[in-house]
Amino acid sequence: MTARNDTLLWMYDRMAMSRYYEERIRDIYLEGKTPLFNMANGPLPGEMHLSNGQEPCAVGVCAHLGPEDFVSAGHRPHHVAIAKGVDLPAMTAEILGKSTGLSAGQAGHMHLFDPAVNFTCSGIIAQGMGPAVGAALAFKMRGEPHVAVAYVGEAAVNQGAWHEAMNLAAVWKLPFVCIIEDNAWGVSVPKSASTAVPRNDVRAAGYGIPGVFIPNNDTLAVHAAAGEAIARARRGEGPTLIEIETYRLEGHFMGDVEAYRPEGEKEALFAKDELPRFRAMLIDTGVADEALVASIEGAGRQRVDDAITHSRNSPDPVLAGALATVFAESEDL
Amino acid sequence: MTARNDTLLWMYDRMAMSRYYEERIRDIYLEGKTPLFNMANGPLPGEMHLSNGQEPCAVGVCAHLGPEDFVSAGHRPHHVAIAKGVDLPAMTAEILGKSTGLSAGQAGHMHLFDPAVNFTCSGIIAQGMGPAVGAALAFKMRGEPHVAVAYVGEAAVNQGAWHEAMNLAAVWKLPFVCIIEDNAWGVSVPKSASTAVPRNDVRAAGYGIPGVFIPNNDTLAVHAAAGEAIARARRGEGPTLIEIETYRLEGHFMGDVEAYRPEGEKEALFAKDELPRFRAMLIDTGVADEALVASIEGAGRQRVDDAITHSRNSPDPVLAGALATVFAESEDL
Amino acid sequence: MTATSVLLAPPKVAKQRKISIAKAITEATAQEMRRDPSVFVMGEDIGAFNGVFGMTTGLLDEFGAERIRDTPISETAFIGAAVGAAAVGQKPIVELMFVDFLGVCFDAIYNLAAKQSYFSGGAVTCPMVLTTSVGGGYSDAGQHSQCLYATFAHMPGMKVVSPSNAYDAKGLMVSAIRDPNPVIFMCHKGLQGIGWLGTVKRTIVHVPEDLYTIPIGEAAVVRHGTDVTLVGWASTVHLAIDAADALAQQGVSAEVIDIRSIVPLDIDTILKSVRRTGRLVVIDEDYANCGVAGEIVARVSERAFRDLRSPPARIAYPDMPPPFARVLEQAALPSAGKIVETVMEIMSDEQH
Amino acid sequence: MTATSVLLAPPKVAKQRKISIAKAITEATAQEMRRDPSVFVMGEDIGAFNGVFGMTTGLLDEFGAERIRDTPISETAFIGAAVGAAAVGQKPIVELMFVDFLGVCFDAIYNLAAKQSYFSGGAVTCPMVLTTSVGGGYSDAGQHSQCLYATFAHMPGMKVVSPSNAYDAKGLMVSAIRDPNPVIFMCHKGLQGIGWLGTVKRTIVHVPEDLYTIPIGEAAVVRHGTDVTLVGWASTVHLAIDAADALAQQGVSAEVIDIRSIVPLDIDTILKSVRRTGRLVVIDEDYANCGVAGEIVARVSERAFRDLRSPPARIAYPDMPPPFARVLEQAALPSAGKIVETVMEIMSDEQH
Ligand SMILES: Cc1ncc(C[n+]2csc(CCOP(=O)(O)OP(=O)(O)O)c2C)c(N)n1
Ligand SMILES: Cc1ncc(C[n+]2csc(CCOP(=O)(O)OP(=O)(O)O)c2C)c(N)n1
Ligand SMILES: [Mg+2]
Ligand SMILES: [Mg+2]
Repeated sequence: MTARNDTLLWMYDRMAMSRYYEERIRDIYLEGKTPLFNMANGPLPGEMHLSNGQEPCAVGVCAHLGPEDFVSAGHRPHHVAIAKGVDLPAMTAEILGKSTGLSAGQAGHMHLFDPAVNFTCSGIIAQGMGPAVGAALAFKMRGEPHVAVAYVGEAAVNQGAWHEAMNLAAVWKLPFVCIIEDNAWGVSVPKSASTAVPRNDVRAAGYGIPGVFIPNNDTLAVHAAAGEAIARARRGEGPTLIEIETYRLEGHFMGDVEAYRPEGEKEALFAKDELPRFRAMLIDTGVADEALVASIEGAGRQRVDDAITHSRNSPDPVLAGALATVFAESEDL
Repeated sequence: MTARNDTLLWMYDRMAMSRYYEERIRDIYLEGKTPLFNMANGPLPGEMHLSNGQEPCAVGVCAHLGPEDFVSAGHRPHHVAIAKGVDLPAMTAEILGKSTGLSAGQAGHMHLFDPAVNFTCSGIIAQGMGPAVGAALAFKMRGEPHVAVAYVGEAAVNQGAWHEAMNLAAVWKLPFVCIIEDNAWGVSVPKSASTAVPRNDVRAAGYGIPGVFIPNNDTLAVHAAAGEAIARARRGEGPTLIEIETYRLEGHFMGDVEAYRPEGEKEALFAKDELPRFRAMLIDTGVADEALVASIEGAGRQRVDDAITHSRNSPDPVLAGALATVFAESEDL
Repeated sequence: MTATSVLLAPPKVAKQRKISIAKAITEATAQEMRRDPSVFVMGEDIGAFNGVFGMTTGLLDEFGAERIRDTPISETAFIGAAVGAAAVGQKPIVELMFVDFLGVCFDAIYNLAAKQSYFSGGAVTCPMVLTTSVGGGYSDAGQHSQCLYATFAHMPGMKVVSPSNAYDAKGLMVSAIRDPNPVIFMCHKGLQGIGWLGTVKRTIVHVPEDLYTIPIGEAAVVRHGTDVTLVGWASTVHLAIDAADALAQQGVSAEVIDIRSIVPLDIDTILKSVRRTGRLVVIDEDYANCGVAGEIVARVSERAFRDLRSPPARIAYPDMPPPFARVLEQAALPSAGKIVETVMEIMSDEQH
Repeated sequence: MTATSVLLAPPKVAKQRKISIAKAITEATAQEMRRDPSVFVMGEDIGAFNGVFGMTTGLLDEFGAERIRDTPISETAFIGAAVGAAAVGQKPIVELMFVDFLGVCFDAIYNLAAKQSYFSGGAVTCPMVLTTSVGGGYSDAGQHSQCLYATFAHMPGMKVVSPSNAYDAKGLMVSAIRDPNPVIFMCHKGLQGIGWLGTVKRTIVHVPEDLYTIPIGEAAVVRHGTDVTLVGWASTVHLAIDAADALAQQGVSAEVIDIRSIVPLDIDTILKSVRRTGRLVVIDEDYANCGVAGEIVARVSERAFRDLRSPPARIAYPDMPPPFARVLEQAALPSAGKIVETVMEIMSDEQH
């Protein structure tokens, strides 16, 4: 499946916006955290997992999805949320803990829920798998043409939940796609130390489904493979597993000094960064000229800046509101 | 690896003893449970999972193991316990809930622990995997030549614990063997409805280890494959997965009326029963004559009968004793 | 308003339709499935096997394998799947065969199901029912006899119910299915009325064929009394009734409350009773430490301290795994005898 | 015999060697590993990363990757493996990075580790330590800020400790490693003294270099007082001390008890104190419902009922997932202010 020009531009738009988003979040995160780094301080406390470098995994897949299609992400969800079309101001306000957030600041950056585009999250490794498989089941039972996609990291594949959900999706032939973002590291543990096989696509054989490996963080290859997998799922032919070799350009979380990385690795990753590569490709192949690309970038930045301003200006939430949503109101039975 | 004659006789001894054991247990279990079946009644209350038909899986593997080698079994453990050499009177007294039992009747038939032969059990599906892998780890760390074997049913393979433990054993190259007893059913659910692939040996590829499938409940084939796997493990070359097609000749538990079985299936299984087949083979090939086989059978029956008599005559346990073992006594620090 | 249990006031109908808890739950499920196409059932052996605890008898025939789904032994996956299905509008009923197995799937329950509404600020609900079987008494040993009520109750975001009779079971099941929140529906095996176990006769009561609901979070008075309040649920309600009978012989008038819902807990009904009787004994088949009985004792002590005439008391499972041997298990379980003893003890304490 | 906390009576030594809880635990682990070759550590990011909570800093260099083992994200497998390794004579220390993750591996903990001794009639022990991090206060939201003390305490067969200062941390860790039972070692992140979070200064105390033990199951008096007994552990001990300071200003003398061990619980030390003060307030950062605080309130109400002058009280986490937004989380957490308020409230209750 070759991407059309508007798709290529859309993918670049979301990749660039996502990258800028993470840069702004990083800056806000660092506010108030110096000189002595303390995660509890500043306008954006807590853990923060940035997705810089992994944008191809998000846009190459989400380019094929509509708002009804279901996506579950994990602890590193921003790029996927942006590609899936999660409401940007509400997402940002959530990340900043404001009352205008997706859940009024109750949930934070690892728990972004946006029912308008069927997006969910869990901070527990691999626990987005079950819900995505369940959404796929619902679609199949209702005869709807939608698909469900779960994003996990390469290290999450060794979690029992992953295996159970893969088997369930396969034995029930559900419209489900599992995207494995292989950024080579689970925090400080390299894939070779955590995973008995070099590539997780071989594990697809254990479920009798297609397995695909995409090297080199290649947006177009992701787009093509995801297109096939999603079309297959919509045709009722069951799940696919796609592992994407991608690059984590930041620490595992903000504050990670990455002493575990071999020397030079980080620089090599930046040299292979897909964002400028993809930008150059757009121009080289005549899909866009410099001005169009710049205007896309500008518009994306504006959206991000607006979302952040909106969030900064939003009021704090109050405890009574949070307490009121622990249980959903039971309607009259 | 061809089995020596004494091994063949030992395997027959244990298979025949195990079969007779289960028959006696079944009879005792049924005492006091008629006319209205109530699991709570009789001298042997609670759930009871018999292993009739699955003896080849036990003896073909345990023939290669010594007392130091570790075995974990599940909810259907009698045949494996007998093949591993668990103390028969103590095991029987445990199953009958007597003070002379392995744990003084505290644990029951799903929780047989015999440290003298490194045998353990868990009634939670696939949860024997972790402990076996841990024992294998201990052996490796200490430079000991022992191996650890975990028994699971074919349905247990879809449990997360199974996957995690397989990967862990493989990535750490531990002396571990996973035996999957494929009796085609997980209670009432056929393998085809629970498992996305027809045979679990293909799942070995997901861990980069050898996977073997043994059709037809064939004791000699089990013996050969297990011999190779265990030798490989002892050589430090890592784990193996062996799936054995076997037959469950009783209901899932006592009281199961097996309405879910297709008509004629049960009769077909009995026709393929390995026990008489193996017996005939011993005689046909001249390994033993009728008299020798009969004397083996007789001796086994005697051991079983003695164990049962011993257990029946043993006193009941008391609560204070049970309470005293919830925590092990802390020695002086 | 405190409700009255059907155990205290059986309905006056000409034709009694007495059924077991298992049948009542199955009936509630079938009727709701007919009404609402988004309701479906998932779990191990719930199809051809009818559920190990008889929760789905006959449903496969009526609704087919799409809506009565046998699952692999993959509790994390299928309970997680229920959460996702619920997020997009289905109403799954999922069965965790024995509560003792929660350890292989608890994250899907307390970190996914129970927090979906909260994490989404109420935008995404989780209308699912998790049915599970609890309790011992039939020698099923340490991994198949636990109650673990408190393990669920400790975690916010899920409702927890446990019926003592078929009438309550049906009404609570209908409420649970219609509730937008995850409801943990805990069935005591000794009350269920299934083919392979006996049941307490008193659980088998008249159950109207028509659909009705019992509000989750409302306790019921099972017996009126003036001297002591006995609080129980599921199995322990029946022990309390037996104890109340025995106590009456000794001139002690015991009030018995069936809380029915563990979360939310109708503490007001308990407080009102204790304010009258001045004495409290809570009976719990779950482990004592950090259990529901302790929670009730604590809440009453905090809120009705000056109304208590004797120290509040509880009878719970000792902090040990359920023993296999019948003699051991029976000694460990709460019993009517232990209740009588405890009541006598706290009443005698007042003399000192 | 009631012990005295180092927080009340700092040792009189010439050269103070003040270190954090994280360092104290690491030191205990290293010293035991030198002494006993069967001790080893497994967990996620405990090698090159030194443990996310600094529990293993430097140990990889000294002991190598065989004994300081980074694991895959497979908690069920590696905790289960610890049980098996312990069964054959090793002494594993396993780290569950955040306690919030217990849902993916709880079975290995409560059905395997905690029941190994019981199921084997004492023949097979389970000498393992499960270290884990608990607690919030730094906006790590609903799946990374829970305490879940009671979730462990409710299940029989494991010991549970949670230190409030570095001295206790080292002594308890040595005891935990040497204990033949599974010990859940719960470290509050806000006290740990790690690189990426602040800590309460009071946790950093003199820690002797030599090996020593603190008995598991012995509470310590942190402050003497006569009017009210404040009971806490880990983080809440420090809140109680702050509250006691504030109460002193208002003429109320508060006794503060650090239980240190949640299981076994040294209820005698608490009872002895309450019998003197007549008042009890328990402070718990874990969810209120069926929590440890409720358990302590219940036990004291049952056993020292006539000694209580006011209703016993507890301050716990509201029954809601930990909120992310700082304002919400801070409002939900227990605090010295809430303690003072509660003490004043129960004391004023006596007037009525
Ligand atoms: C069950 C569970 N165990 C451990 C963690 C802690 N943790 C958070 S992210 C992470 C590493 C995940 O690695 P990977 O899946 O490769 O995703 P990446 O961070 O590389 O994007 C770990 C161990 C968790 N959140 N949940
Ligand atoms: C985690 C868990 N889920 C469910 C069960 C209930 N259960 C006990 S045995 C069994 C079927 C197991 O099938 P299989 O693994 O094939 O073994 P078999 O009974 O055929 O020997 C089930 C579902 C359990 N014990 N543990
Ligand atoms: Mg990764
Ligand atoms: Mg089977």
